[in-house]
Amino acid sequence: MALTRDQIAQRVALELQDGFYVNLGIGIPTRVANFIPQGIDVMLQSENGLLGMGAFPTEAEVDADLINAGKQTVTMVAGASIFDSAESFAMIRGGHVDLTVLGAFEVDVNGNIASYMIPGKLIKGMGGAMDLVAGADNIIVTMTHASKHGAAKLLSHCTLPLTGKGCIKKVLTDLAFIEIKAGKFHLLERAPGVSVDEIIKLTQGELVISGEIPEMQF
Amino acid sequence: MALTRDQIAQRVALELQDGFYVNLGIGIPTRVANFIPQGIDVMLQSENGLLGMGAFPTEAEVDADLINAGKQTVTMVAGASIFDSAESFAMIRGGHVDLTVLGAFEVDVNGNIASYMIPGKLIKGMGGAMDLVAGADNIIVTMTHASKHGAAKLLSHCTLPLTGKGCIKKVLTDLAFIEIKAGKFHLLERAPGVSVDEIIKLTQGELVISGEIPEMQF
Amino acid sequence: MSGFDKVVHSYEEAMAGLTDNMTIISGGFGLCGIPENLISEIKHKGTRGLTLISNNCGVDDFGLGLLLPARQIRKIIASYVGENAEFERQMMSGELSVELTPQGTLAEKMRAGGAGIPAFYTATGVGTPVAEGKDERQFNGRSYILEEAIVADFALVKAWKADRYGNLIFRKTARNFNPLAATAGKITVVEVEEIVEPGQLDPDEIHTPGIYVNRLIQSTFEKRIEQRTTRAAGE
Amino acid sequence: MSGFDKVVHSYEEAMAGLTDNMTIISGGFGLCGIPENLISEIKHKGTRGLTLISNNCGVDDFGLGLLLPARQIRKIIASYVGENAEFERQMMSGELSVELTPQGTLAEKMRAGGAGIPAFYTATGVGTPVAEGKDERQFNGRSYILEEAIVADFALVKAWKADRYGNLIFRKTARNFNPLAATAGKITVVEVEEIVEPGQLDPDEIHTPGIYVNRLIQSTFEKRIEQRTTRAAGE
Repeated sequence: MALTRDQIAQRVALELQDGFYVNLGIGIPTRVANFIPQGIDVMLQSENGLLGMGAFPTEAEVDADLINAGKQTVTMVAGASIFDSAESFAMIRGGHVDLTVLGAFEVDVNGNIASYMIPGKLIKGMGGAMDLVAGADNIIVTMTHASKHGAAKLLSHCTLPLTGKGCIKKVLTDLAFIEIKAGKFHLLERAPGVSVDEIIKLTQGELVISGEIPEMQF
Repeated sequence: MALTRDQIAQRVALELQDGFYVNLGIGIPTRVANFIPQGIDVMLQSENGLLGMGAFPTEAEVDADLINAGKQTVTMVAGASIFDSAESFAMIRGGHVDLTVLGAFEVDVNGNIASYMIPGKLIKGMGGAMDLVAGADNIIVTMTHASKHGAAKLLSHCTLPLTGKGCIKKVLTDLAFIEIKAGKFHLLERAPGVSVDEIIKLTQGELVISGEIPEMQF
Repeated sequence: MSGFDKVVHSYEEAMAGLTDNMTIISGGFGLCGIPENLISEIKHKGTRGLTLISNNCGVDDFGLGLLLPARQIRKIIASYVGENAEFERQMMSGELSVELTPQGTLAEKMRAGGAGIPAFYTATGVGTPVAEGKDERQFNGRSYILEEAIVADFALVKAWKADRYGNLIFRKTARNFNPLAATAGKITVVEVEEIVEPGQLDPDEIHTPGIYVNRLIQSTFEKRIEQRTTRAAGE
Repeated sequence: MSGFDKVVHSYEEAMAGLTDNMTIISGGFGLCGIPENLISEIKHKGTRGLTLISNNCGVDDFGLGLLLPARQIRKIIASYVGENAEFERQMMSGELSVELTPQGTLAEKMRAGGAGIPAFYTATGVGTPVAEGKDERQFNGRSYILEEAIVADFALVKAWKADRYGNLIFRKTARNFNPLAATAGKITVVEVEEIVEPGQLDPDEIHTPGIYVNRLIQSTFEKRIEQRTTRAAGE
């Protein structure tokens, strides 16, 4: 069975380590915050200028001056700090954020990522995504393994305009957890009940299967 | 009569305008603060990270955490602000300081300035001087017109390693107030009792004398 | 210290000197921390042909979006321009020129403009459409592109508190691009919720020193929320 | 949030991992805001062959000058190195290598190192000995030189207050290079006068977010004054 959006988030959350500063993109990545394992604390960075993002506010707590990068009202945890956008991206570009999780349209065997623009469709802009992928050493891309119509998104070469070049090492899809190294995809784990063959069929870029591929544990 | 150090400072102070943000170098420039004309307010920038430098402290006010760029204990005026060294030089380099006053060993007809290094002698470093001369549009150099031995310091070409290239437009010496434009010195004013001939004799770079040269007024 | 009193008393005075075809940098992220009354004044003034540099362009009926219906904006440099139907229409029809710039690069370009740094290298955008036409160079085995600084005729800033000398304090994430915008305007105009006397702000707590500020006006703000997201009180 | 507790309880622990021939960035201007106890710990440890990046190098018997007698410093990058007899002796004899860097360029190089900017252009130093060997380029008709970023194995920082997560507040001009140093160390070690619990510092007033800080230690400081200059009480 393909993972649900929440299961993808849950599996990503297992990659968190105590003391990690983490930037979570919009969509599935945001949900990772709901599955932080017991005994582990992370601090969420929001690129509009907040380190230590908390839960959504109660009605009484809503503050127009306190939003996240998705423009949602949020709160701050104890120990949070506020800074301007240049400082926020100094943090990101300088490699100080331990883990970045974000979505994508396509990823390829060379670690290229396309996530912000489909030519001919409406272009809304890259926001902070190009800075995030260029700045982080440790990125997990979350996406569905293939389109609804079965078109592969894990490719030998991205077809869409890139968000970043050679910067992605880990991809978690609804079917598989994949590592990218030396110009190839490497299958690390498969979703419970999903066969290796099924994953191979829906992956266009070269996929290395080394030994028995375990099912994901949650 | 050649101007005293305090008279040089006093003449420089007449160039101040109400609302000027000013950086005063060590030595004679520092004394400019003692001669600010009535009805004019300026704010002093100290490049170690203070805008709104006040008087020296009383014994009771001395604070080891509050010094100026000359490492002297100082105070702050109401409306002062504190910032880090990168912000301080962003301010300077970005041209936000209205007037910079600093000393020099040599200045030449092309607006070059040498002020930090005499080869063979002890080299202490340029501190913030290179940033200040590169950043300010409006700089007044204060120095003695010639050495004790009568060697000119206003030259056709600086002989010492430069602090900045083509950045000086005004020089106030103990003998004269000089403007630099189009590759020449222009005599604007002379010190009271000092003759034009005397100034010509002690100036090595081309000096333009245009009409009657007035004596400085204080 | 009258020479340092930056306070003006009308929006007309605040935006005096703004003329057609000028360049404007605006602080704000989404609708958070935007100089909403200064924007309204530009709408009211009817200035046209503007080049706007701002992370976003507001929504249809609030923020910088207000300058769209009368086609006051000729070009915008931004990182994200969704949530605005009239914007999309003008962009698709070619009436509005849009230059997309990564958010961190945009922030750094403003800072560089204010700081006298004409250009800097960054890895952001290497190998993407953003790199087109830009110098590329290796440092320590990695590729970087050269990005140039931005300055503008006017910078519009929203702060929380200020003293009369223009020393500014921002509040929470309404800070965002505002301190950077403040440094990069030939004329920097700031609107604030409260103006106090010099000496009332702790010098250690000032985010933007008054040296960057030319005009200061006190006002009230709607502070519209784009995505009001809440949890139940007991959660 | 134990993973974010940066507090260590000994100077040995604070400087653990520092070995010969490493690079160190230190905050401080003159003797103001210097990490005096961290420096003493390095003297005590006897680490040698160090490359030091700091605006100044202390005086003979205080601050970074303490590392000179046992010849622990191989090279220093600084903007001003006066007021130190042993320093002069080692520099003149060639035992100590000195790279003079303009103060503003030094600050910006540290900031760039922390911010992932590998290099930037500046007008500072054009046409001077500082420009030798550096790329020169024109922007808008003016010449600029290319300066590269600085990072170090260790960054030593002196702050005033911190919370356990390493969020820092500096006091008056003791701020100087410290926030920049904090961003540019592979391991950033901070000593402070007071450590409070997370939540006790206003998020809007934090100068350095804890993300830059690896180790934090509370101590007392001599805070020696280099130029004690006073006026009479009545003046």
